Amino acid sequence: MLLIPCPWCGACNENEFICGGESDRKRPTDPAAVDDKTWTDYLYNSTNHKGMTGEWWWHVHGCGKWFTIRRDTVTHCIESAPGDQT
Amino acid sequence: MKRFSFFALARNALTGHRNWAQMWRSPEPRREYDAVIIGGGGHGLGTAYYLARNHGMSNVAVFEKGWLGGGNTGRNTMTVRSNFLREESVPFHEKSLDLYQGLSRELNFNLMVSERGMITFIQSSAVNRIALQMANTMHIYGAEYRMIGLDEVRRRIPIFDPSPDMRLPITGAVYQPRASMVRHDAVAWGFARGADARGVDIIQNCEVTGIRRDGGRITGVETNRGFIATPRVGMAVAGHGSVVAAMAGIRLPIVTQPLQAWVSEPIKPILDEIVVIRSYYGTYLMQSDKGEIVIGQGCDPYPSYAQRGTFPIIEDATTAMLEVFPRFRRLRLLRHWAGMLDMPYDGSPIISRTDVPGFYVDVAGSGGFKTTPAAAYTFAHLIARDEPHPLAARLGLDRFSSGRLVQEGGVSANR
Amino acid sequence: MSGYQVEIEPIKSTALLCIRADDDALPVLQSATGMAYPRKARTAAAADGLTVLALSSDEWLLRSAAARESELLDRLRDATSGVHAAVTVVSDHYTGYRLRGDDVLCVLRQGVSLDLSRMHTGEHARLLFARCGALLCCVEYGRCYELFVESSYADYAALWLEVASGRHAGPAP
Amino acid sequence: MRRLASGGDIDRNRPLTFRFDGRRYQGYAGDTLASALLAAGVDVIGRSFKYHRPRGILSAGVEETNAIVQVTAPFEEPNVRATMLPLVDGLDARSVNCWPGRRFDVGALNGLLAPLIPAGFYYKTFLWRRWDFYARYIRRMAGLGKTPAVAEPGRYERVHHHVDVLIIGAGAAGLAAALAAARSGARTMLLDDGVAPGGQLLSGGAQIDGAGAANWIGAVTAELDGLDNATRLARTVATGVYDHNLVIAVEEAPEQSWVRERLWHIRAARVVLASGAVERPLVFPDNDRPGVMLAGAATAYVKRFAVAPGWRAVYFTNNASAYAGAAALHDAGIEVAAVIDSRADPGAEIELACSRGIEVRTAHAVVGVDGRSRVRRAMVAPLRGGRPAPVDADLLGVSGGFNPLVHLYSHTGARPVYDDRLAAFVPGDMPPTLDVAGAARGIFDTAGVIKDGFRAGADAVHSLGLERPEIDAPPVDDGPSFAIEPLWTVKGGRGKAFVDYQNDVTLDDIALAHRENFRSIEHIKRYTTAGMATDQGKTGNPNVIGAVAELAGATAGETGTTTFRPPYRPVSFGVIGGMERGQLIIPARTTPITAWNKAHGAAMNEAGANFRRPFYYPRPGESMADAVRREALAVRNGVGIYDGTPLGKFELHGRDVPVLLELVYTNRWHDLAVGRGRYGLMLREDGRLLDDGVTFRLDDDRYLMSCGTGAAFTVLTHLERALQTEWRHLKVFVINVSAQWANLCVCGPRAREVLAAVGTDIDLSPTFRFMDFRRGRVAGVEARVARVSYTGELSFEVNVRRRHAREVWEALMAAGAAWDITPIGSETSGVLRIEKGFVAPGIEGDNITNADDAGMSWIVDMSKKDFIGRRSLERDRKLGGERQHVVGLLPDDPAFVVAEGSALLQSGDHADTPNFQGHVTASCFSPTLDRPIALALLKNGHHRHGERVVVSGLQRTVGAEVTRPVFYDPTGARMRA
Repeated sequence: MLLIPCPWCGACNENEFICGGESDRKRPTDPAAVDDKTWTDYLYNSTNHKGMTGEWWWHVHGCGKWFTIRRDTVTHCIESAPGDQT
Repeated sequence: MKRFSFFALARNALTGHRNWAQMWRSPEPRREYDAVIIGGGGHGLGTAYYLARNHGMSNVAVFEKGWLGGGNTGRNTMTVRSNFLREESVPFHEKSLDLYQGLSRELNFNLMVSERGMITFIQSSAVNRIALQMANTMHIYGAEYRMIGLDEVRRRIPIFDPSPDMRLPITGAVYQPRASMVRHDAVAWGFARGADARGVDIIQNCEVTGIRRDGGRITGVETNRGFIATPRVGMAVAGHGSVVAAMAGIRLPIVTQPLQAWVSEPIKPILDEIVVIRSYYGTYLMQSDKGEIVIGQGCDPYPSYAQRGTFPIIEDATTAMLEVFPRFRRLRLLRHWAGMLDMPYDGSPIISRTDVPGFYVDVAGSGGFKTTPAAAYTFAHLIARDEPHPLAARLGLDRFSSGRLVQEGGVSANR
Repeated sequence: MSGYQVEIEPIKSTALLCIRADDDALPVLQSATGMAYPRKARTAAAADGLTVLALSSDEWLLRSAAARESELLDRLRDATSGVHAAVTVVSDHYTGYRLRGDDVLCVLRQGVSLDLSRMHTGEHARLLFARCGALLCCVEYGRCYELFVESSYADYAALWLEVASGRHAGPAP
Repeated sequence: MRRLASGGDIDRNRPLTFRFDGRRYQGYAGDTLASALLAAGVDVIGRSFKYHRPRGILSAGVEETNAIVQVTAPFEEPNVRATMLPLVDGLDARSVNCWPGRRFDVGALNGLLAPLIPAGFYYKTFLWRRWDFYARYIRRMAGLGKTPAVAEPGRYERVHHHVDVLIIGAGAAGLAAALAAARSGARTMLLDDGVAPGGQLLSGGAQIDGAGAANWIGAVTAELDGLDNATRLARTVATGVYDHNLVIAVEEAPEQSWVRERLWHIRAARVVLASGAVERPLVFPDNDRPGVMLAGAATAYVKRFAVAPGWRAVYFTNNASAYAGAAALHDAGIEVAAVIDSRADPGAEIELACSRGIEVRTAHAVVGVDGRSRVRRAMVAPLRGGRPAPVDADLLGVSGGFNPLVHLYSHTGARPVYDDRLAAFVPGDMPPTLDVAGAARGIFDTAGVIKDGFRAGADAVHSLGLERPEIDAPPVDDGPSFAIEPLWTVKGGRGKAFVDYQNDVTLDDIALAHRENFRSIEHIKRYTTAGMATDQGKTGNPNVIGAVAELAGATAGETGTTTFRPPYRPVSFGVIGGMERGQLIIPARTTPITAWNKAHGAAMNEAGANFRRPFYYPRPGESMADAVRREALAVRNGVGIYDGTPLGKFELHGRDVPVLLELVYTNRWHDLAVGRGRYGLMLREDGRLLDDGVTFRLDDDRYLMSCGTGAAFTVLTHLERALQTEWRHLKVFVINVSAQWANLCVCGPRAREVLAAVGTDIDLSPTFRFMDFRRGRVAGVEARVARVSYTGELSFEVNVRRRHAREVWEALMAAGAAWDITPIGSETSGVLRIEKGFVAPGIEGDNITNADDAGMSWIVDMSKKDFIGRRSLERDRKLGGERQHVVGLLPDDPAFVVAEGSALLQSGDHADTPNFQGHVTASCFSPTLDRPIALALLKNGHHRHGERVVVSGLQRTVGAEVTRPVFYDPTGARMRA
């Protein structure tokens, strides 16, 4: 049961949040300008990194904010990543 | 390969079982193979077996970084079924069921394929509609999947005792008679023994650390036991698909998610069917031949390579189980663990060539164990002939660029 | 009598206004409301019958007597027409319960994973309560709490509290 | 009788009667079922799993493998360890896995078959026929206890708890650690699975502070109970350590009478694991006979329960600890014939035996045991080999060393390491927030354990930034220090040497597995099933590892352990399931009209997002079809009413709302006037349908978006993800007001008259156009009325505040009586939807349909530079190819309603040749058109109108004509009236 460090509410149990996936997955600024191969990669593929990786989390039952943390997908050790807070 | 039988058992009993041969050799890896399979689980070992048996390729090696069957093959809930929604899925999973049923005889190794039947409860009109859609699609492909009433449910499951004020009352069920349970470790060992007997080198404690390419084509793999040259590499590494594919510069449409399972202490036989309480967190349970109630649910809600799960998943599924089987309240949880699923975007298996000639991928998806023989059969075909087997023609990576997904669930929900 | 020593009663009508504002709009709102808004998690501010709870970095809940609802709404909406702020009545969106008694924490700890011993009198938090979202307010530590859930979950929350209090449960064998 | 005249922590004034296998016995309060059975001279408790050999009591604690019973009163429960079951009056228990009884068991025939059933035999046979033919019999032999005949009614609880320091195990180390932590003021919790604290101290001989251990235990627990920052729980087992130090523990006897068991989720800043160690048996032929007992357990029965496990004991050990046991039994008046020590020259501990005239044979081993259902003689021979000599005894105390309980330490992913000096696996690297103290770390002398406990407690609080308490460890005089020379297997002798008692795994099985090239310890475990029984190998696993190491010529450390899988000890499903039964398993969300619906006989059904909604309102004698026909015709010809409150409602505030709407919807939104609404289609980024709904512009910068009940949360996620992760510059606030407003929809040609009759100041004339909304009063309350239609008829959605909903609903029903206003259920509105061909993203969407497939290209404005789903739609259009499109179906048979889910085949095809063309998504008998109609997904459907297809259902196959997916009022004139 992860303890997610929400920037506003503090550390709360994982079932108060929804995991929003990899934070290094950037939507192309102008999708119309990208070729199908790039768009297909953005749409379906994942880095799916084994180790420390950036993730979006949404504190849906708390402050309602989306924020990113850096979590090790093997040990589940979490470092909250400043900067991408909203 | 000395054949197993009751007589072989009796013969060896006379000599105190000292003369049994090795199940498989532990050879030193050769420097060069016609094909190398990365991953010594059911899929990898099965692929090697079928390469040798169907395609005459015996100069093949299986590299397993740990011990045979130590990945998801040793961590699943032993269920084999073919109730799926899409026309591309049903024939493929039916083939798996067919192969399983003959596999003990073919491998001369008892996989304990037990045809228990699977009962999925109907608890809402939405579930009823999807069950009908599945039943009809499967009917077209000759797979039986029929609706049954509560009386037949009670007859088949005597311990069925739903609480009177269930939040989602059970109004009936849909039943697949052919769904079976298979002893999971035996699948890996049976294929390993069969492949080894046909000349395949099975190398444990041999981790692939790199894939070497020359002008785009595969030339070999780097391992902790040196460089091995090969023109063809087949990847079947459940849970580490992204990690190994990245060695060949390839990104895959998968996310690694934990799938937990757990067992009760062993009790006398009380449950024959495989039961699915779909509307209560997708909980499913069955009783193994050893007497343990085996239980599982959906994936943990975030990516992880930790091979251990989060406890609320077990709490929710236990609450669900006790709503239908309250007599299990005083049974005890004996052991729980987690496998790692390479969950594809659309939830269906990926058996495919890639942009790198000579590099093929078999990503099992959510139901790796149930597809083991069919995936191995078709993956061997693909590796040997460099063109997909008809049954797996629509399960390639090209389905993502063409938008022809085989939508059986997967991560698409939260994108 | 089996069960924990706790009384559970619905909170009758009270006015609740959801207030959202970015940093530029905040001063406008504070002057229109006539008080400083709290900026730290779990903290609240109160003045002449109004209470403002900080729910997020840009979200507050204004609570007052039911009668003052429309006057407050109009006043705050007019004040913030030029800035990026939102004021909306949510008095009916939430249903509240007051829990009082020596064993109130024995009931709450079954549904709240927050560290209740670190939530002091006057503090509040939005959190997961049993299987739905809720706002929990500590009126008096260890003795009296208020719990607000979305009204569609009101019946569920009432039943959950009833069962958690062990009221009608017979003694274990 | 084996009850000693004095001593033991039992209450001789409270005798308790109990039954075992039907016979009555007597014990005392403070006994366990095991101690009481021993006192009553019961030797055989049950039969082993495979060979059905008679088995007695091996241990005095959680590691028990043999004394497994089925309890039938006061509650029914299978697989109970007799060593952990406190005796209660009226307890009734039965032996397991034997028939007709434990003394004479038919299953013992398996013993004769033994040569034919080595480890893994079942993989090599049963190949002639299908496995199910054999499984019918084999499954009956599996399993120990039986499922209780009746569901146990008890009430369970799950709670959350937070502490600074959690100490697991209240033995010497745990008590010391708790004292150190609590004295620093930290919030401290001490758990122990025993009835009383003390652990090994209770049966050890150590003197603390010049007195027996009990005084020190009493002093420490008294001080802890006096501090309000310390809590202590007895009979509570910590079963697992999970992410970020969440510890799951089960309290098996809570003080509240109405709580059967309580499951604790304990979030601890620091965990100190002081779980101690369990003694390991030795592996020699026939080492499973009743009367073979762990040396420490024999001492425990003497000291804690005043029971003599036997009257003439022999000890067989490879370490120093057994001598103290021999001395304890001797001093209690039990004859100790000899101590057989496999070591050549034991240390000072030998004095304990010699001073009491107990014969010690060094460099010797027990190579066999005589006696089937009770030890009668131990056969002793020099370790190097030689003729065995008998030693008469009815008790054989064995000690092969100690296994530190590193389970919870291993759950964190840390790996235990092998310690040569202790011949045991001890914790290796320590995770940052979990420490291990005492015997669990391989410290076996009492003084050392207490010191290590204080150290761990002080370290824990220090790492939390608190002051280290100054603690002076009490003076302890302990027995001789621990020393061991590992003896993994005793060679020679004919009998079966067991490494796993409960699963009947012998040394020969391990050798067979190794011979067949199962070399990994994980393979050995799975092929032989060693360590997979209900004790999970607590006593046996290290012996397996030792045996494998010897075969492979490697060290135990190199062989390594198998993964430790939670729970540490099995716990009931009842407590894991908690109190959430019946209605609590999933919230039942309601509206103010739900109660009215139930009161008026509505048949309820599960709608989206956990709402319960009326399916239809059957009048007496009406079938569903009758009721739906009546309700549908009422809406088409008169007036109907339904409760649309569960719809999702979000207020969007801010100047950038139109920009957001143009990003999430496929059409234009900049030109929407205040007071107007617009229908919109929302896509996922992969172009599939997400949801559709209407958004109104309430004010300049205030909009109200409504969406499908089932999709509400998905839409909220979609909006918040877009605003907070992608387009973070947009000035938009989203406020959920779903439950603030009730939505009562009056629909049908007479809707206007009903609204007028109920009383409203809103002008209902046609100037109130389709997709307008107006504010005013309805039935005396403030309301917003919108002209939105889901049924295809003229309809007014009356939005009033939730508190007025019931009152306005009843007013509308009263006012509408003149026009026979009819409440309609979701089955009926489903029929009306099909008649209009309104696509439902959750049904026709089927996760594969994009906007074009759904025939909604009319609402897609590709001239917009970007919106979510646009790029994927563009790709789908470019790729073209065969896609499934939404079509209408007119089945040939006017009386047969095709089943939803039926497959569509090329007409002219025989039904069974797999040429899958699509499937029926929604189907009904249309009362308005008086014929069956359906919506379906069909390959290339847009271009096949007028064609015929075969609808292959499970019951029947019929032909049907493909049409446009709208059967009624295609231009929408009625809803725009």
